[in-house]
Amino acid sequence: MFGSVLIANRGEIAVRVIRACRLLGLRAVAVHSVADADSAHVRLADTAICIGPAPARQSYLDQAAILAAAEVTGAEAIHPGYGFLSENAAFADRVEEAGLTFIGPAGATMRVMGDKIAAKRAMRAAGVPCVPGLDEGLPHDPGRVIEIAHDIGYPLILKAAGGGGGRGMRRVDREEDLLDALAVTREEGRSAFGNGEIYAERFLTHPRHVEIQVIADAHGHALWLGSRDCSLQRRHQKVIEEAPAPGIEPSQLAAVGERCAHACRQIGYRGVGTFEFLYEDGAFFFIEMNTRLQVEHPVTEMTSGLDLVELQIRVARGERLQLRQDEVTCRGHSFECRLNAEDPVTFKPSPGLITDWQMPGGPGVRIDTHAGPGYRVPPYYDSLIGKLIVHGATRDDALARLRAALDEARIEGIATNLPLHRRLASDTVFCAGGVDIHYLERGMSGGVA
Amino acid sequence: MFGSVLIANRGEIAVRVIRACRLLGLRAVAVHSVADADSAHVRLADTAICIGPAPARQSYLDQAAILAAAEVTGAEAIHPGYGFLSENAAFADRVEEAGLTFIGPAGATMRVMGDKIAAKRAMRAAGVPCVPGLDEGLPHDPGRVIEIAHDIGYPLILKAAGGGGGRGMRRVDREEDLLDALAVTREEGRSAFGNGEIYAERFLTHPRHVEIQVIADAHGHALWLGSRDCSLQRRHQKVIEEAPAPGIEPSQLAAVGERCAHACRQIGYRGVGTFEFLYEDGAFFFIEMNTRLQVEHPVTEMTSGLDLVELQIRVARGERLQLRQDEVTCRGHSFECRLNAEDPVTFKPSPGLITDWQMPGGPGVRIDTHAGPGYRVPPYYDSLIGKLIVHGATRDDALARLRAALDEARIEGIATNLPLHRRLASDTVFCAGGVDIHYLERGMSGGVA
Amino acid sequence: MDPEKIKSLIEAMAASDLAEMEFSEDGWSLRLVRRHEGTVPRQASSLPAARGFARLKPVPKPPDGAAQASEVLSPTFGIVYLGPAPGAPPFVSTGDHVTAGTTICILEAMKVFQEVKAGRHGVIAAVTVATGDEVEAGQVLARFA
Amino acid sequence: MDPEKIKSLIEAMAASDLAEMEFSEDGWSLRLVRRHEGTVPRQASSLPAARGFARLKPVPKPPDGAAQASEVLSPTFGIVYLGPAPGAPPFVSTGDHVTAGTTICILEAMKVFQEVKAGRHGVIAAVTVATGDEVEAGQVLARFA
Repeated sequence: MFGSVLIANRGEIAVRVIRACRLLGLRAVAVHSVADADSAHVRLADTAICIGPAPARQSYLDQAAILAAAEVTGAEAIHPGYGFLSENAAFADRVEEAGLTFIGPAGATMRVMGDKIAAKRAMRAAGVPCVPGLDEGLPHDPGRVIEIAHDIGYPLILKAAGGGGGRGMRRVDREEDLLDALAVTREEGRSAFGNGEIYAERFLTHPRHVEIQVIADAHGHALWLGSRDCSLQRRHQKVIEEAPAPGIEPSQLAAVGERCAHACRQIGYRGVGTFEFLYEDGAFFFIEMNTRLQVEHPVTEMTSGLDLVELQIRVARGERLQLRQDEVTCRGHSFECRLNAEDPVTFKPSPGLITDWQMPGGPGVRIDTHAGPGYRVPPYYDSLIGKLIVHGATRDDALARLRAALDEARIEGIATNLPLHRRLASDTVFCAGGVDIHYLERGMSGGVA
Repeated sequence: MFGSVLIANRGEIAVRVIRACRLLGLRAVAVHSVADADSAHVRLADTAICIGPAPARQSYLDQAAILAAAEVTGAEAIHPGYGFLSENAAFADRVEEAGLTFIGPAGATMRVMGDKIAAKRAMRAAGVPCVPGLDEGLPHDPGRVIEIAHDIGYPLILKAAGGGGGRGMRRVDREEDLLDALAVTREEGRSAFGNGEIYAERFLTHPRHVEIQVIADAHGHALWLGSRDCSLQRRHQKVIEEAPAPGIEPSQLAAVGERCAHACRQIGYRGVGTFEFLYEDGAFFFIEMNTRLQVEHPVTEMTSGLDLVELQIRVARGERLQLRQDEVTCRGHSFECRLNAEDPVTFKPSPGLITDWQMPGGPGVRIDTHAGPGYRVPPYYDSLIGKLIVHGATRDDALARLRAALDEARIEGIATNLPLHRRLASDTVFCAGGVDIHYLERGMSGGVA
Repeated sequence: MDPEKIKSLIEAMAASDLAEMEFSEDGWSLRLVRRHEGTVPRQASSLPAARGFARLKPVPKPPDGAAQASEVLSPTFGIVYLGPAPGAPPFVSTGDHVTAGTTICILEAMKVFQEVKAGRHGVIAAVTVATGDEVEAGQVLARFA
Repeated sequence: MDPEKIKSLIEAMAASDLAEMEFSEDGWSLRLVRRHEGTVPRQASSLPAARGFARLKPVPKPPDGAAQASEVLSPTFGIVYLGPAPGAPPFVSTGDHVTAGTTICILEAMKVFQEVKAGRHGVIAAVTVATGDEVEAGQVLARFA
């Protein structure tokens, strides 16, 4: 069992992981780039070490530097956070080869889940509902491709097996466009991801993004910890998340949640993870599994009363989960707003000096951040500067708290998306619950976003 | 039903009440002294009005100025917070006479509860357990006084009926000291509180301070919302509070809680209130009722999931409590540390400029404060600059979170009692639970406090 | 203090589109703030700075009138790239003739790339930054001769 | 960077009673912080100021050596009372002879009252504050002739 953790990340998630280490009495080792020398995670850690210059590929993505930092600081485990190296199976393998604990699933598991076709096949085998379509690559025979597409039905979507995050995808509405679209997508997959394998799925026109949080220990015990709705997105980036997913029968969520926990047992999953689904016309369709902690994990913490990072570290230490599925409850409702350093209208990034920073407090309000007054948002990394999280007894109560909290928040010196969040929190359609993933980009109810 | 609330207070509680107003869509009117012109409650309110110079008796205690401020700003209700005018029955009457709503019980109720003998009599009539002793003033006949004292037993304590907060009390250990002590206490009561009535009670030697939170609407519905332990005190000032009171059977707490709710119905109580008890050798003894919101209300909010200020305002608006007693639950455990601008060893006040202010965040942490970096703590009012509140699944979990949160907190520029809180959060006797009210002043387990 | 005057101020505020109003007389002061309502976004920049809290100097905005400028200024805080790719020749060098619209450099902020173009024609006297430099909004990137 | 050197620094830190250590070489830097443990209180004042966060100037501490001072300085931030009660004559006036220990004024902070006494004998040339004034720590309250 390890007694120290190196956090291979920066920003709010590094702060979040250090807090969990502090809670568990583990020594926290921060790594940082030159640009982050004054950052909160450096200040809060027990040991901090600079691993390279500002650009991420020379610091937070430099596997050798991180392993060297672990060696010299005597860190016994590595927490990857999210982003950066968190879903890099080769890095997980190297960490374990170095005799350290990677706080996450085994590299082999990450490899399966990183291949969209393999993941879909595993999920179908575990009884997790998937989007109609073949769980293998399309053949080269054009006639066979047309037959398969006909069985799936139009509109359908072609996806490169190695793609993700909205890249390597093409929608096809009519049979006559199919073969050309396939050729282009195959070429894209080859050049962008080194993998020309393409699969086809039914294209959903107005789905919601609903996901299931899971956790599994190394002793075959797996639980699902609740649902989240993350449909408010812009360019595949989540903007506001909530738990539980509104307007879906708890019994239906429980049924799909149980399937996810079952899948974890089948694939020998270990750690926290998220099953992402599209939800349309009352049905769930698996899209992918994230084999790491999510940005939006706090909304599940607020409704379940569990500390996901604490549990994640405990299972990585080999502890058995003491929790039974029937002890996992959902109390009230929670929202999370991602606070980004960006223009609320043009979405242009806005790094720079924060001259005034006032966050709300009081009952039902939680702030996760590395920023504060006088913090200079560097231009090298993503624009997330904090998360404003609220909890209320009901969804309406949580929305009222969200509006009050956003009204109180003030950030000066840089542009942020606070005005967008204020607008969303008062948007009648969003407040009614259950908007689809295109809602924000369509411009909400009032006009252009 | 009022649509605007004037908050006749300052500091963190004014901020807390403004947040509840915002949540309920009520217009919040702040009043402030010249010294508080730049304070957070002024900034957060919809309307702010200066009511006088810095000293409290010329501003926050100036009833005429507050009523004038309500008139000119069109405020329809007045929230007194705690301290200042919050337990002033004459003020409550004046507010109602001006046609405004006083957010608290009727002046008549406050008068009964403000007289310790009358309060005790009312409690005994409602079946609330009281400290052994007469619920009427001691007679003037010395022989009768000696008889009564003999029946109560020694050590006993003489209390001026008009006293409170540790003043107007005198412990008597032996019969031969009784009459002299009575004469002195009677004189003190006359000169300090204008009331020479004295009563006698058994003196408890190692009691805990345990209290019951109640709420009652104007329609005869009253509930108890949980217990708190506030035994960690210094000079009758609470330092750390927790909910629920540890080591007491839930069934015993429920029995005394039910008695308190019953007493509220009997006396026609309206609003939030607290029944304070001494708890010794497994028995509860009523000491007094606070007819207002308490500083420590957040620990009850954290464990019950209820917003006490929201409920308080709702019942003041005449709404019926929708909650049933069996829906009031206690989840996990919560602690509150009062952050004071004072030397952690000498307790000397330390007003002045806060040059650095970093508060913890993340799961289970709540901060209620009006302070921040650059805030100048004025020398005119009390030393409370904020409250650090944590919630955990169990008492031990909450303690671990408390230690981690305190470790992360940093306040520079002024002295604060953070070091004392850190020491208490690691004190083995306090961590075991159930220390008595003398524990802190005796110097904790390690030596002098 | 005249209650009627203050009441009329509150009414005047309600009828206006003002965000904030302050008034003082005879030692009394009144401050009114209008909260944003419904879906009308309130621009953060239109808010008054907090009083009594730490305030630091904001970064100066670059001046307008680039057409007449003798310098090319950075429009934003970001990282400079003088050429289109590592190892590629720079967009411009000292002595180069440029016209309005010639790319001077690229600025990166949070993975978004933005070209900085010359605002007028002229001869480049000096490029005052290097690839990888962090530049402030308003900082000089290049000078005209 | 020499891993052995860094390891030995970490060990040296563990064996010492240092609260913080920083080391840098060849572009690497290492910062070690010891957290307080158990019941040992860590004085807030011994902590390093945060880096990268707003810092304001702390109030200057009054200098030592009051015995030689030509002024009486305020020991704390507080409110001045020149006399023992409203309307009562002041403790000292210009021209008064005082000795070490003579009360100059009372300072109030948060309902706690503290007498300020002369540190030496001498003649009061001026009392520089008035009842009700807010004074800073280190501010001059009175001057000796």
